[in-house]
Amino acid sequence: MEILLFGITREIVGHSALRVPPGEETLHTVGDLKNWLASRYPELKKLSSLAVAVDSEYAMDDQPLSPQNEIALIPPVSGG
Amino acid sequence: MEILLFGITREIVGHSALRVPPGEETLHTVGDLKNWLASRYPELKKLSSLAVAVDSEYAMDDQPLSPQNEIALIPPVSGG
Amino acid sequence: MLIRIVDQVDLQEAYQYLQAPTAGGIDLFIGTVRDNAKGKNVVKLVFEAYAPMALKEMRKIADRAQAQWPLERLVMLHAVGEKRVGEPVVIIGVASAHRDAAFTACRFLIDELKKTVPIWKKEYYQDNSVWVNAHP
Amino acid sequence: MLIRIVDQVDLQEAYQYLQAPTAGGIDLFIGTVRDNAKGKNVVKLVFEAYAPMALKEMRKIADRAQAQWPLERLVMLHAVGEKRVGEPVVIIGVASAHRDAAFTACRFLIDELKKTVPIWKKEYYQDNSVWVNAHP
Repeated sequence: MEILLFGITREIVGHSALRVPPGEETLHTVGDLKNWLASRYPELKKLSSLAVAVDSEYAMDDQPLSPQNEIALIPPVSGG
Repeated sequence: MEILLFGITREIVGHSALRVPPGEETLHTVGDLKNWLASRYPELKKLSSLAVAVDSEYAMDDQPLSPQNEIALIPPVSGG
Repeated sequence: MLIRIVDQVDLQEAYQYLQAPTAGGIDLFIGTVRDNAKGKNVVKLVFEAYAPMALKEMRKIADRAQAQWPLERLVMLHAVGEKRVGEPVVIIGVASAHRDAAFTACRFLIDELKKTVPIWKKEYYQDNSVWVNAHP
Repeated sequence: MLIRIVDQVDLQEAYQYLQAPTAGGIDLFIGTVRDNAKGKNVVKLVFEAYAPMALKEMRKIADRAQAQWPLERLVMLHAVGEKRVGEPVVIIGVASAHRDAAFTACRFLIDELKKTVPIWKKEYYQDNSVWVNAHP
């Protein structure tokens, strides 16, 4: 499963995309993914907010994930 | 005393300016002028409103007039 | 402030004038000739101004806006003469540090312009013409 | 509607697109790079977008605006990349028969864009830089 990273999340992780090892079979939902990321990158917990987009739509924590989805981290937006 | 005319007042009077004969010594104020005009050009009474500008400022009815002033009729504006 | 009665209003001129390093938001209002009014087909409009007084009144409105909101730049341009459907007639522009003031002041300027500035519009339809607002 | 993520936003492009014979009022909002933010001197901004999702979110906002107000034309252009002080970053434009809808919809579009569209801005000052809004 690959996760696209933008803005400050890209800088925290150090890459513009993050590969979740296939062994991480506990990542069934958006919420699971968030927890997994927070434990590996504690800096993410300091953000004002952190959303996840699944197939370029904002997703709720209980949304299931599959390797076919395009997943992205959405830190607080600041366009305009 | 000369009165500048714009828009529909120019069309009602038929000229872009109107000369008040020097004999009309009763025209001491803006209000006097309005009454004099209304009696000569009854069409003016049908307008939604009719203001008078003295030296390019909106004037009240009790404002005195002198031949040195630049006087203009201001029918309802419709700019923009 | 840039306040003018002109034969043709120019968006690029307005935008150039509104440039300011301290401005984060610019709001521009452009009034254009619509093809219909009260259900009638409009062929053209003709605008006439009492120019010295119109400029004075526009400046008064601009002064009121600048007293009320923190504005960096302010533009009011109004055209006179014959205008066809789609042509711009009036451009109001405001630059401010934040967008709230820009929107609010721009709206104020066009609303007040329509109330007090001695400019008149004659609408020409297929078969007749009328001075807008003249009669109740 | 014209909705784009571009390297440089173009006011003339937006204005051309907003032309409509049925429109009497056009409101254009232009967000520009301000020379200061929270008291610090800004040297430049760098914008980054998750483009496919940003375009989707912009279209959703545009759809909501068109459902709410009678709009003739609608434009949303947002720049990405490095922008210097004074440069335009975002252009929102709306054409409507009457100015009330144009102002209200334009304001709605820029307000909502700032809330939901996945675009990020990094502010560069003399000595450091920060992702805007990232931290509480």
